[in-house]
Amino acid sequence: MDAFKNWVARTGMGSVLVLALVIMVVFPLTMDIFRLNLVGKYLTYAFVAVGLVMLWGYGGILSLGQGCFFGLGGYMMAMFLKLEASDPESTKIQSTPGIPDFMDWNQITELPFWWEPFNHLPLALIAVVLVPMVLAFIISFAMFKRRVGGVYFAIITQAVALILTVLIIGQQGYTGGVNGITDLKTLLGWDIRDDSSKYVLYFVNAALLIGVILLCRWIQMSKLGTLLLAMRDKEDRVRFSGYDVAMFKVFVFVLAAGISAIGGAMFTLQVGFMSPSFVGIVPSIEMVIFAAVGGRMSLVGAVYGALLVNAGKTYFSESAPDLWLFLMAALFIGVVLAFPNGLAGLYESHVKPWFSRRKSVAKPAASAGEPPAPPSAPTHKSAPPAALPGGVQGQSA
Amino acid sequence: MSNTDFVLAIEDLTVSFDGFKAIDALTLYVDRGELRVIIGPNGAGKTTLLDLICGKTKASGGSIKFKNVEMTKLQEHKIVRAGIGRKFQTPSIYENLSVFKNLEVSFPRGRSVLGALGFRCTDEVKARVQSVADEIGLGDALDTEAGLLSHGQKQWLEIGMLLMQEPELLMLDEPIAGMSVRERELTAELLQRICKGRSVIVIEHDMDFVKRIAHKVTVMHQGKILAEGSMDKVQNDPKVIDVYLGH
Amino acid sequence: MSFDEIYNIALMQGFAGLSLFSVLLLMGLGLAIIFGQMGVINMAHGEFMTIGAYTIFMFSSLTETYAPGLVQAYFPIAIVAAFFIAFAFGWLTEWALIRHLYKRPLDTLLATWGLSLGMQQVFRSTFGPKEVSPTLPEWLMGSWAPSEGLDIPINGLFVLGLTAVVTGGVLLALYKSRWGLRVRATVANRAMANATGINTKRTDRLTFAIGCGIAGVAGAAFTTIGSTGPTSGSLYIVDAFLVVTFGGAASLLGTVASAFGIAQTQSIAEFFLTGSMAKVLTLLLIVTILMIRPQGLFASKIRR
Amino acid sequence: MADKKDTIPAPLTDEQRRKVLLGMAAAPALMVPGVSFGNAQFPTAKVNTTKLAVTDTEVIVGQLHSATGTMAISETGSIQAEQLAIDQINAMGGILGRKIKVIKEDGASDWPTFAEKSKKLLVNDKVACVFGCWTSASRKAVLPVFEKENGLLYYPTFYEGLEQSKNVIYTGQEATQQIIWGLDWASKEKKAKTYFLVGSDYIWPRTSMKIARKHIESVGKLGKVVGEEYYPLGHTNFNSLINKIKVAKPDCIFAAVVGGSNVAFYKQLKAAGITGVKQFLLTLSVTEDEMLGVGGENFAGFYSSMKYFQSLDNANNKAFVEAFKKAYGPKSVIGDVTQAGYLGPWLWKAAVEKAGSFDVDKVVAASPGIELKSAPEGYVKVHENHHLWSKARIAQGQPDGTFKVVAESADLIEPNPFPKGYQ
Repeated sequence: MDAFKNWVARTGMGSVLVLALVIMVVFPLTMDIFRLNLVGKYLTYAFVAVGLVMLWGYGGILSLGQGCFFGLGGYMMAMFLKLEASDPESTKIQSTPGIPDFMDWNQITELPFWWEPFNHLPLALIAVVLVPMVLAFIISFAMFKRRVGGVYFAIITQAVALILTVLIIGQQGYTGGVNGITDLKTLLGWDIRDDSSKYVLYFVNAALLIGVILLCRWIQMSKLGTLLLAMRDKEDRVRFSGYDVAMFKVFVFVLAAGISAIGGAMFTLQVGFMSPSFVGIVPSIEMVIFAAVGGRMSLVGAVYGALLVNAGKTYFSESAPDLWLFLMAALFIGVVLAFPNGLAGLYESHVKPWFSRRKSVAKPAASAGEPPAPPSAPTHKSAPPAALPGGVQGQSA
Repeated sequence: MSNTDFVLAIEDLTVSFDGFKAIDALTLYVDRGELRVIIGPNGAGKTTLLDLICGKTKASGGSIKFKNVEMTKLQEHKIVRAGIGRKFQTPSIYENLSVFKNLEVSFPRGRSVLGALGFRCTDEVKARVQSVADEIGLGDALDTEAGLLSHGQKQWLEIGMLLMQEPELLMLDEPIAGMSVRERELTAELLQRICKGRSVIVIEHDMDFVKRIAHKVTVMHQGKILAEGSMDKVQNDPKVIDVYLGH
Repeated sequence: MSFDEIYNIALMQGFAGLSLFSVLLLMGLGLAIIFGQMGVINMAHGEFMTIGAYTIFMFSSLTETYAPGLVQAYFPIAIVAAFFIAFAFGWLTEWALIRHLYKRPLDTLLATWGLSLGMQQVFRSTFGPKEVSPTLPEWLMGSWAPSEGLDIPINGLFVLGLTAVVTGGVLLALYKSRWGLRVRATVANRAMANATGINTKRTDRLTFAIGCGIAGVAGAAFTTIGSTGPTSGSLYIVDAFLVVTFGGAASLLGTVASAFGIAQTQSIAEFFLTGSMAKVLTLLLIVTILMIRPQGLFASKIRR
Repeated sequence: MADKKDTIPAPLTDEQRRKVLLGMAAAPALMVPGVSFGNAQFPTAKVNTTKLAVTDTEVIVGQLHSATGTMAISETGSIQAEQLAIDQINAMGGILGRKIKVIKEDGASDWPTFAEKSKKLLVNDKVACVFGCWTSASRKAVLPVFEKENGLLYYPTFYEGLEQSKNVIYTGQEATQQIIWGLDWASKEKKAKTYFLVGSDYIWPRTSMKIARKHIESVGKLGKVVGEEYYPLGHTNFNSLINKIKVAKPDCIFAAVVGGSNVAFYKQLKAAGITGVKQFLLTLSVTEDEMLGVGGENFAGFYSSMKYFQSLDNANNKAFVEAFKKAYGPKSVIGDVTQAGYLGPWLWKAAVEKAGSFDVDKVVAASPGIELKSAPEGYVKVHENHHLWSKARIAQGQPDGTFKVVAESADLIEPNPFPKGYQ
């Protein structure tokens, strides 16, 4: 039992368990399917935020183009679903039945060859993860090998997001243009719009998210995780310890891209369409704020961040749409100025000490770190050397 | 040129920044097991020379051969893997990580991406970390966060991190800068211990310290070698005196 | 098509490139100062341009209401006012926000993005969500036709001239004035500059405010060629960053060269390709070149 | 119906007045005979068999537009017009004795938000119908939701066609209604033989230009297309395009540029010497709303093809304009889409009253054939395909930013969202 307790404390698994409990049990029990589906949608953004924790929090690389990968993953999934929805029977009013409606509107008379693989689910699923990762590899390999970093990398990823958006919108015969790929109905004959399927998809999504968090946690705890932190601190030292720093950055960028793509695919499945408005710069930056609000060093925090910001957006845009943008602005500024470690940082600096105080009163010999801690034990210093709100010193590993 | 017995053979090395020749047709040989100290006034090109050897700066011309393998075209991490370790002027350690982690990360295994993912901290690694930590006097401080160490301890830690890699050529840029007298003595002893079985290049200004450790001294000035030989010899070289006192 | 026509089209197309160049340069200039000299990523740059644009709108409305006779003359005054209003807001922004973030460029990016959202909503609440159209003086409209079939847009000439003046002014200020000296010293070595008695905090604030002021001038000038609305400024922001990055952030001349290169590429590509593909091509070219040469066109060489 | 007792006595006089008003409103579909006692005649259980948010005194509808974000520029007019129509209907006593209550949702110019909000309106709020959407993308995003939940959407924007849903009534023009008659007019009145097509790069301009090209080159045989160009949304520099136009020397520039680009396009055209005096230009995308940003002086002399202009000279329109300005200020303007938005609530009212029920299926079934003689644009009728029969009009921009109507189709033009021969 003690061994288990130690393992939980060491790996930060407690917070992951709490999160799993919240999204797999508490939400489904307390929400109707409409709200739950909304939460499911927010959780797909959480994938991007989790990827950003790895990329930005651990790797110190800020990408403003994560929407690209989220969108690509979503598009790959949407392409499969669209082909399934475009069987000759249901598209018989078109001049070329059997191809997606937007192709027909653009005088395309046969399916482009690169759409063909999306007739098969296994190929499509592979493409969901692979295509964004390959793109991420191409971008990042070229840049990191040449030591492009920091702000420049952020600006270039932004340009990439812009290029992809313009391309998708411009090539509407092949991509559905600005409307995106809409009216998706079934997955291998299974109606994804039913309430029952929405439940299933929600749980698949939640399970995938927990899986991704565990994977990332495992990576953080491996030597690679240590190296990422080391690189963020003293990149040259890592390089002159015999590591190919660029490849580690490429790895974490590709990893974040793959994770985002899974989120995108789950988004398509749960929401029923995909459009270029997720590929562009604005959604990409918004996704960064999810991670920032949750705490850029905390995987679990990123999920809460995504949930909180989106819930806030839904709530405030209903009750006070004008106020919403001000609130969003305040969120961006506040999280940077006052809480650089986001929710997780607040938890570490305020909630946790309070817990321990209560504990130590009740049970003087209580070991530290027993309440679920965000899984970022050794490194609760913010990336930048600037001042922190007090009390976030990391304990020894 | 043909192969040599030297561990490091630098010939005709040149680098220029915007026309300014920081290193000018420099030739330098370092023996196996030798502890070489490079001295010279500020701006002589000492640090640039180390940068060139470890690949941080790319040479404009000339050759650097390490164990008869050309290094000038290699990427930094390949040079390190070939067996060259380098300590920076200001202590360059991972302040957020514990001493143990600092040393563990420097262990020369699991250096590829997948290797790092699969790397396990075995008993062998732990034993090695412990022995190096003992060597640098941090054997009791393994769990301390590196940022909390004293300045001197940080310098030692960085040397320890290099020792973890078991380099055949170790380059130290001002290892005793900012150290107390006692720490300097300890460092001198450390250097004498670690130069067994490997070559060491040290850049240093402190002449007492140099005298104490150097096998051979090279004096650099304006990107060139001004004098080379034993400490006594270079100290009495009129050119050297001129450079150090003349302006 | 006759030779004359081809000649005229070539001239006008050349001017089109020149005019795009001046637009890119004018919007990049303020950013080049803020980003290039200070290393601050100001994502709200577009909104400072919008401040300039709305300044023109306010001036034109006021002039029309209270002094209709001066409609022909208000514009230059309004541009100067646009500079000072944007300057004042920039000063305020630096004091309230930017100065806390100098060591954290990526965080500045997020904070200023938040700022831009807030500013957009302020514009929307103040001026309404719809676009507005300031009344421009007659002399700024239409074209100058030196010969038959040759039309040179007057607003293009105006923007070109203004860009020349502003660029010259900035270069002069940066390399000849006390402020410029302080800025360059601060950029080179903040601690040293501080030690020699330069008030680096004040220099920062002034620099940021001047960058914002120039954004305001750009926004004001663009009312002659583009739209004025709450989100108008955001149309320019990505292009502006690319111009500055592509030029090599720390070099003003680089910004000039990069604006010229991008403008010519895009305007020639647009003439021969469709608009969307020209845009994609230009962006791809920039990104590729930046991948090969990450320091941009003009980079100062220093020992790393 | 015990709760009836509380509600009937007080509003009774209102009910009687409403009856009179209803008669005056000349809602032609109103076939309900005899004197009514409002809800007694239309008991909730009868008019609402599908659990919509309809009580004895109230019916809840949704309004789903972008109040924030980039599209707020365009959608504000629709929001205002729909609200105005609803207020007017309420002032006349409501529908089937029930006041309309609106739940406003903000789509925030973000398509998934539209989908999310439409679902909320239909599933949580159980609204009887929704007035909303502006862009095609937002409509495409909500369409599956409306079809799945069997909601009813009144969509006000002129759009590309190629769509016909049981759950949508399209109160704007589909592409052919806006394009074909206008091109024929250009060919006949302006003797245009060569056309240069230019649009923003997305589905509506592209589909519109496709139809235009087909009509110019094969169906209508008006002449030939000498150029076709698309620019990304938000593009602000059109000098190269203008030079291309100068090279091509078209008789007619046929334009569908939108948003911030629109303003830049006209300002730069004018600056390049292409003005209404020298060049014939016909656009599908400049209404009174866009004119605010473009500025009258930049558009003077150019022509716009719409079904409605604020300056239309008829009694319906005069009343409408007056009511609109009273509600939203004397400076407010009314564009084509704003008017189409205004039609939505009235068409719904007529259909509900014809069906005698709020049930979506019954209202949809009752909709084809509904006529609205009181429409500001004149007379409109709902087609079997859920689009409106309406007239086409061409107006010329004036320096003061208004439009002067110069031509009007003689008959109502049949909506044809899937035009044969134009695919």
